[in-house]
Amino acid sequence: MTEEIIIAGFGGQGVLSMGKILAYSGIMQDMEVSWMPSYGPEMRGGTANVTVILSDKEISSPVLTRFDTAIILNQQSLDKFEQSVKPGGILLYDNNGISVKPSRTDIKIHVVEATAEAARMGSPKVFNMMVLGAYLKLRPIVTVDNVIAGLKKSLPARHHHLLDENKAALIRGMEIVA
Amino acid sequence: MTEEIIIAGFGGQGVLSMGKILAYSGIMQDMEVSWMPSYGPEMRGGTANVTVILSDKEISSPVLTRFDTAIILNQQSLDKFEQSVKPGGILLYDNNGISVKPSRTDIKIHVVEATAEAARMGSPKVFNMMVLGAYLKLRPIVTVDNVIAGLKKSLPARHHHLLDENKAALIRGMEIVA
Amino acid sequence: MAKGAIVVDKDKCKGCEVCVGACPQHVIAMQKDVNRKGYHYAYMKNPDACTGCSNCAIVCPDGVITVYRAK
Amino acid sequence: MAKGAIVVDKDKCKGCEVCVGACPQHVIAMQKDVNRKGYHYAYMKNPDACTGCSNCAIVCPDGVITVYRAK
Amino acid sequence: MSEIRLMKGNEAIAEAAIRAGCDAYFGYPITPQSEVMEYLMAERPEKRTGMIVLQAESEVAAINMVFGAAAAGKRVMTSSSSPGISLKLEGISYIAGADLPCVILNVARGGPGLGTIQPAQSDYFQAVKGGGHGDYHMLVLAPASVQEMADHMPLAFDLAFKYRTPVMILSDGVIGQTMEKVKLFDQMPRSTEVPQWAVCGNAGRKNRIITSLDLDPVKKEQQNLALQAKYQQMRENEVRYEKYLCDDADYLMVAYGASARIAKKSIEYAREKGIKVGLLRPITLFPFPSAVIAELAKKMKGILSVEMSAGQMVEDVLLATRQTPQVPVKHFGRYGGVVHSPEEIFEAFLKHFNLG
Amino acid sequence: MSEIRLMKGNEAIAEAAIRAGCDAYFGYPITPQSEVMEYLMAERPEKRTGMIVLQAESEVAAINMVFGAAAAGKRVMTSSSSPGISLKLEGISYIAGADLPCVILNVARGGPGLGTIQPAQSDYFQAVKGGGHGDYHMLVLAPASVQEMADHMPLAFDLAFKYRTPVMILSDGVIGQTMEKVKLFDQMPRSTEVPQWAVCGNAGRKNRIITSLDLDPVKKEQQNLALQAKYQQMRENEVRYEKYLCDDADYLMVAYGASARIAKKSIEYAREKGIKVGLLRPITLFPFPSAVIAELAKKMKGILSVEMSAGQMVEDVLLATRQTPQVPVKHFGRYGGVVHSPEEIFEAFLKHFNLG
Amino acid sequence: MNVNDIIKPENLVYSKTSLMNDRELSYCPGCGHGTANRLVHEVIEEMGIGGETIGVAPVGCAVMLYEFSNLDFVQAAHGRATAVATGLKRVMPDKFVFSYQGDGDLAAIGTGETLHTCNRGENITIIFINNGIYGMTGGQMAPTTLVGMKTSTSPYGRDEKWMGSPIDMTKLVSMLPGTYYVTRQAVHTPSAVRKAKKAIQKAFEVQKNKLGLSFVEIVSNCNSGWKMSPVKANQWMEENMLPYYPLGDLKVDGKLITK
Amino acid sequence: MNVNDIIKPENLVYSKTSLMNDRELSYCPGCGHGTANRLVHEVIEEMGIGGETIGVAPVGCAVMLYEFSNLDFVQAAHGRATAVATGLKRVMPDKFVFSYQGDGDLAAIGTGETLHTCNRGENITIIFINNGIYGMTGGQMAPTTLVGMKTSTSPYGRDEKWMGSPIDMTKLVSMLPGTYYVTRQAVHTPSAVRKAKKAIQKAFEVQKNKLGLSFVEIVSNCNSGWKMSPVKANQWMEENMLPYYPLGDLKVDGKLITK
Ligand SMILES: Cc1ncc(C[n+]2csc(CCOP(=O)(O)OP(=O)(O)O)c2C)c(N)n1
Ligand SMILES: Cc1ncc(C[n+]2csc(CCOP(=O)(O)OP(=O)(O)O)c2C)c(N)n1
Ligand code: SF4
Ligand code: SF4
Ligand code: SF4
Ligand code: SF4
Ligand code: SF4
Ligand code: SF4
Ligand SMILES: [Mg+2]
Ligand SMILES: [Mg+2]
Repeated sequence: MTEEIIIAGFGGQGVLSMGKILAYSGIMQDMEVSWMPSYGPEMRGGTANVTVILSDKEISSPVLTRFDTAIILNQQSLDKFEQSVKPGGILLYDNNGISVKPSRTDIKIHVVEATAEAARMGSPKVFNMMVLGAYLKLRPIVTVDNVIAGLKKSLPARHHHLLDENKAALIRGMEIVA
Repeated sequence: MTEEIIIAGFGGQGVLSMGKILAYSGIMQDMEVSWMPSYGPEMRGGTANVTVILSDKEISSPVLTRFDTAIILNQQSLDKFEQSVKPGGILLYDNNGISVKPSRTDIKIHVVEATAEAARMGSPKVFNMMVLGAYLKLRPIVTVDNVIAGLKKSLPARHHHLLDENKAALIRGMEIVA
Repeated sequence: MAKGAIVVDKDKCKGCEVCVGACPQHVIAMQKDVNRKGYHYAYMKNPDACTGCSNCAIVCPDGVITVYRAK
Repeated sequence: MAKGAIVVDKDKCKGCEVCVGACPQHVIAMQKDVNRKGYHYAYMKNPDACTGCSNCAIVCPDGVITVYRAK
Repeated sequence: MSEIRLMKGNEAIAEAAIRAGCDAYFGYPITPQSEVMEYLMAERPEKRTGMIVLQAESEVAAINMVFGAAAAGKRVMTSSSSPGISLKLEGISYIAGADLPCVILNVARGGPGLGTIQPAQSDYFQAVKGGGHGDYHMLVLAPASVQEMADHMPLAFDLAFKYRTPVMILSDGVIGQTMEKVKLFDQMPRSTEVPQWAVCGNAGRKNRIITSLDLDPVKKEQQNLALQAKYQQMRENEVRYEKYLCDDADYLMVAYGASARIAKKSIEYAREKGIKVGLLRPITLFPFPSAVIAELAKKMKGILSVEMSAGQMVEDVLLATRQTPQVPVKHFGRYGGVVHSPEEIFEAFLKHFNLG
Repeated sequence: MSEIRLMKGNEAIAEAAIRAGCDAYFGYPITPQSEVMEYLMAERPEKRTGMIVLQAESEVAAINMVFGAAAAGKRVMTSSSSPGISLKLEGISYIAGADLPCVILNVARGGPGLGTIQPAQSDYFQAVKGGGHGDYHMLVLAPASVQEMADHMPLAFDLAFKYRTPVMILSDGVIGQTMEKVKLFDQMPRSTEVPQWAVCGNAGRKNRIITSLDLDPVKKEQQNLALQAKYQQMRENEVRYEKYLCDDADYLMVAYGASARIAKKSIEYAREKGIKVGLLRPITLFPFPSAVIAELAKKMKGILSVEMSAGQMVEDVLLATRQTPQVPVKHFGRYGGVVHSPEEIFEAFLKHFNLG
Repeated sequence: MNVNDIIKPENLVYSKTSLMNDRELSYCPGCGHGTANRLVHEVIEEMGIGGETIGVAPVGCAVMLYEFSNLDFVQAAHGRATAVATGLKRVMPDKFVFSYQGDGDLAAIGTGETLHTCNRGENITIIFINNGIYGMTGGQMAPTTLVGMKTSTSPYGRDEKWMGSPIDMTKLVSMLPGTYYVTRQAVHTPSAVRKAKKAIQKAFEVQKNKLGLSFVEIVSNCNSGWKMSPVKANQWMEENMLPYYPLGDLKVDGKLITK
Repeated sequence: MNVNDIIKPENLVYSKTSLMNDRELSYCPGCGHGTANRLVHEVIEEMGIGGETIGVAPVGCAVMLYEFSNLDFVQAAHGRATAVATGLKRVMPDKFVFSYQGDGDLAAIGTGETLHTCNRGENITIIFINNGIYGMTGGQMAPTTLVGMKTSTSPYGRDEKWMGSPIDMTKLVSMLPGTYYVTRQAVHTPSAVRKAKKAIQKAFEVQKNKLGLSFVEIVSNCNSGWKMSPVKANQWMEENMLPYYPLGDLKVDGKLITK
């Protein structure tokens, strides 16, 4: 099983760390993983994206232009990556700030109101975990426990008190995905 | 006609300028010329040599290892270049400071006591012109007038009063070569 | 009554808040709303106090404030 | 009478004459002769005056002067 | 016990440097490789192993600090990206000319000039033919994964010391920035041995001189001949490569580093369509695996050199296949910071060999 | 009226620069080419033509001053020798990447490292393949006489401006230091025209930008493609070479610069012995005269690449003769500052082709 | 008076200089580069020399400066802006040439070019943005980084024993006979901006009158690199940077100011 | 007393240091390099640290220094001696490391390395031979060439309008907190030699005590480059160089000497 994912949004939305948590979780499950970010001068804000691959065999190219799943966090990224999803693949997006919705019919399109829900829960920062939860609902390639373990690995110890909050967001994301 | 010459001696003996004067004279007579010095960090004293070629046709290599004529001004250069004279060629040397004389029998060996004679004439600086005179006696490839014209070209105007002295040395060199 | 007024180019404001502290009259505050780039942007919260002194504009790193003063 | 003496390594002397002026006793002069490298070399022209002060030796760029002083 | 981590290529190589017993790192920031020094600084290797990490005032200073520490017989390295490597070339030529060992990492980006900060492989000629002056070569390793970024580090030091030569690890922005699972080897001790040739104060022995100068060209030629003999030994003993699906292949792709990974994916596409394509991935770019390519060429219908450059390695492929002039050798690359996709490699492959 | 003088190659090229209407020279001393700047300084060209001559604090500064003056649309040049050229490579890559014209003279010496100050041709790869980072080339001229040192100067500027490219004149210590008769062309006027692309203050027009940067790799690739198109044009239009006794030749020597002169002498020896050898002398090293060599190769029994290097140009000869694999291509060279003699070239020739 | 009555063309007292275009600046929110960019353009516009001015932008966060400018520009290699400016100025002595450089650029890799350009007294203007860090490459230590300051390559704070003290390049160049006007300014408050602008103006006037090299340091924040909000960063700058890099003229009319 | 009675081993008061070998120095007659070479070796011998010392010789007339020395040596690229010395010292902090550099090397191409090595306060010793010219390459202008001085690249005399003023690198480095001992000496007279030797000794003692960077300039003649006899050259140096480059300590114990 190989899952090829693109995660894209604004810089600052936690795109890269979502990918990292996924990759960590993959390792927990003894999978091969690859995480390739778009990179650039730090300050230029703008968009960020990361290609994440999880597989039970050796990964050939970390560079992809077509994906099984696209996880999209803003309009620009939606415009850019909608066409990159393989037929039959998944496009999952957070609907905050999305004015032009995806239109393809040959892929499975899902939406998650994570920004809004996270704000409602009073912790807007965990919105990306919520999106991740939504994704895992659709594609349970790694277990929630491993995601939390992965998160723990990627967080410095002083932030470990946030783990519970993140787990809650993850699970909430699984619930609200549509 | 092509004449391939090596001139070699101490730095400071005017080796390079002798070569230059020869080359200038060659130009005066519409010949092709080439003057290739050994070069190095200025201060390292030691030996200096220059390969001069005069020819009535295009000159191929400015770099040579065998010569029609070797003009030698010290022992080290004699040791180094005696074997480089082509059979039948000329080896002309100033005998000042020469302890081990040339020994080849298949070349024409000539000696000129230029250092001593120039000192006797009270102008030790023109000794190299005397050697040049000796050479021209043996190999009149350029005329004395052209040598003087060549010398004039290579001397800055403020030194032109030295021309007569140099011409005298040139002619004296022709007389004393043995 | 106001003698001055500023216009903030809402879409280009980056919400840095440098202008806020630079205004001697405490005219400027940040909007709750965000602009297209996701930044809260500056606006005249207290327009009556503006003297048109331009302090805010000259410190705005992005040069997105235009200042007017009644003659 | 001399209290000091110098030995110049004749073959390594480069005839720069720096030692000549450095000697407070005017001991040193240059030979008419040249050495193997073609340089006139330094020698004690006035050996009786040498005090063994080493001035000449420490300024000799080529370090070719050795100095002795009677105890 | 070996340890599994998720790391960027740049981080893995930095961690591997510490574990390989590297004595010193001197560098200057430049994207996309600044993580190397940042990782080292954060790790405080001077506490872990005594390794020195110093940020130099420039790339030129950094390579000359490397020169100094290498002269002391230490395991020393630097890293940079394309424009920074250009600045190091005089120093690299000196290091080669003085027969010193060291490791230089180039996480290459698009050029020429300031270019872009995106990945590229257009420094191949510079690395392999000798970008600096004079007849020298570096031994050049081309890792294609984060794992190899780590594993090439001790290998690079071993080769550097075996041949007393600068070793370049020629990577690119993809490999440097991508995170993968990496199995880290255990900490190796830093060497306490002072090599026979190293300067370290001459108590009790004849003094030692580290130099690339000989004003006498005949002696300098001797040193050059010794260099050439080293290179010949490398050609005989150090060629490294990976063969992938070559046994039944009718066509061959040649690609290194990130390009090799991407080419593999395009070979998956080809194989799905029943076209038998194999990959020869040079792991050493100098010495180049010419013999194995020459051998493979004999049974191929066509060879495609895939590089993120306008065509550099393809010349070495052409040179390697001189005895099979009938086999077409083609080049495909994107460049200036554009990374080719598996799809476009596959399409280019079809087009070049009229398999449309 | 043209004027005849006896000059060193270094002096001839300096005088030719003044006469070619060069606007500015920026350089740093290094043997064996310091006479270039010395001659210019003594000539006070600012009085003769208004040409600026400035001694920079380093080679790096010099090439970047060249970059600045070239950006202004001026005819500008620098000169150095091998280690100094290595230092200029970042700047050269920038100049290529920004599509600027300039002339760079390398009077090459033995390497690697500090090497010797004696003549060499071991910077061929650096000059021709692109020693700096990124996919760029310089147009490379290789004068073989003092006359060509002079004549290549206006040619170099014309080509630099025609293609907006750095042009390298790759010479060596022999050609730089040798005096020969030279016929100097008349003074040409300095250009008063400001090219369309040059920066000079934007009064009355859109502003102009000179840059080699594009953070967007797709755009940077466009610039790269335009560069490659230029190089293709050069290959089609600018190949220059000299054929010497090739018509009846059974064997071919390929040699440039000083080596070509020396090889000619060795061909005299061969001809005396009745062996028919010809010489192909590339005058442009990039673009390389591959087609003519390929054509000549067809009727040769053997080809010898003669270079003062351990074997660099020979790769381009091998690439050129890919369709005639049966014709042996050999290399002979001395290096590290040793200049081969006509005799040893001849002997090597005999040995390589078993004509002993 | 109503706001809308005030906002009329005839009441305009301040708007962005027309020598800059409408493109959004690429700097982080609150970065001093934007203000410094603008001041330089304002001065050039007010002096009416935009048509005779060439800017030189080396690598650093301001590398794209030319994207926001209507001036002719040359993008220079890291550290080499003053060499490029020298080349430009020597062949066009009657044009205005300025470089706009960061502290990494001017005081680390470009040290040689900076000192020698200043020493030659090239008749150009150097604008030097000292934010104590390598902004563009993600916040590494610069030669001007304060002792104890944390950056990505001094994650435990700059240790002067290991890395030396922060270098005061402006003071050093003021010691050279070639510099004619040397000053240190900031742009974080309205009054600092006004002074900085006067200094930049003076610098270009020195160039206009061919008096020699003028050098304007601007101490600025790099809030991203410092990992602070822009407002905090300016505060921190005032409290920490300015004591070490005190504002004011260092050399006027070719004479050192001794305090 | 008879000369031959004096010349006895027991009467020996001065002979060339045994840390130098017997090879003939490659310098021109009367060149100060020879004396400076010797002083450095004498000090190292007297301190008994020859077995723990590594010298760095960059390009310049002293490039072959290692040929005359019994010390370990590294030959460095032009201008990079202090970077090489930094590399050596950082990996061998307990050894003595010194560089021996010309003015072209240290003050032109090596400006960046010089300043930053000094600024980092590397615990090394820099010996800086200022002869106002590029000796090795045949007498071109150096950054330290005096105004009006003729060289092969300033054949009509250095014009400070065009080329700037002679740069006083020693003064500049004394301004940096990283330097601990900075002095300027000469070796053209016996008393100058004695002072210079003391200074070099002090410099190595600073290094021994790990106090920071010590920097010894030696103003010297390049009689070949200046086209004078050695004796004339020393005279000219005294009359022309020393007023511009006055001898004496510039910084002692980390404190600037103010005169
Ligand atoms: C030769 C070279 N080395 C390194 C770099 C990477 N680089 C780009 S900008 C920069 C430093 C930026 O810092 P600074 O000059 O202070 O400018 P800032 O971004 O802080 O304004 C560096 C190291 C480069 N582009 N070229
Ligand atoms: C990169 C490089 N540039 C230039 C040179 C040529 N070069 C050798 S020594 C030297 C300058 C020598 O002057 P200085 O440092 O003052 O030493 P001196 O000979 O006067 O003692 C130069 C320019 C070189 N070897 N390498
Ligand atoms: S113009 Fe002055 S008073 Fe008005 S908002 Fe700006 S700073 Fe405040
Ligand atoms: S200073 Fe400018 S960019 Fe910052 S908040 Fe105010 S208006 Fe917006
Ligand atoms: S030792 Fe003193 S007195 Fe004797 S020769 Fe030397 S300088 Fe003169
Ligand atoms: S100083 Fe030394 S080299 Fe010079 S003349 Fe005296 S003894 Fe000879
Ligand atoms: S990184 Fe720093 S210097 Fe660069 S734009 Fe952002 S705040 Fe400004
Ligand atoms: S050239 Fe000058 S510095 Fe060099 S050895 Fe001769 S006198 Fe000394
Ligand atoms: Mg900065
Ligand atoms: Mg000097």
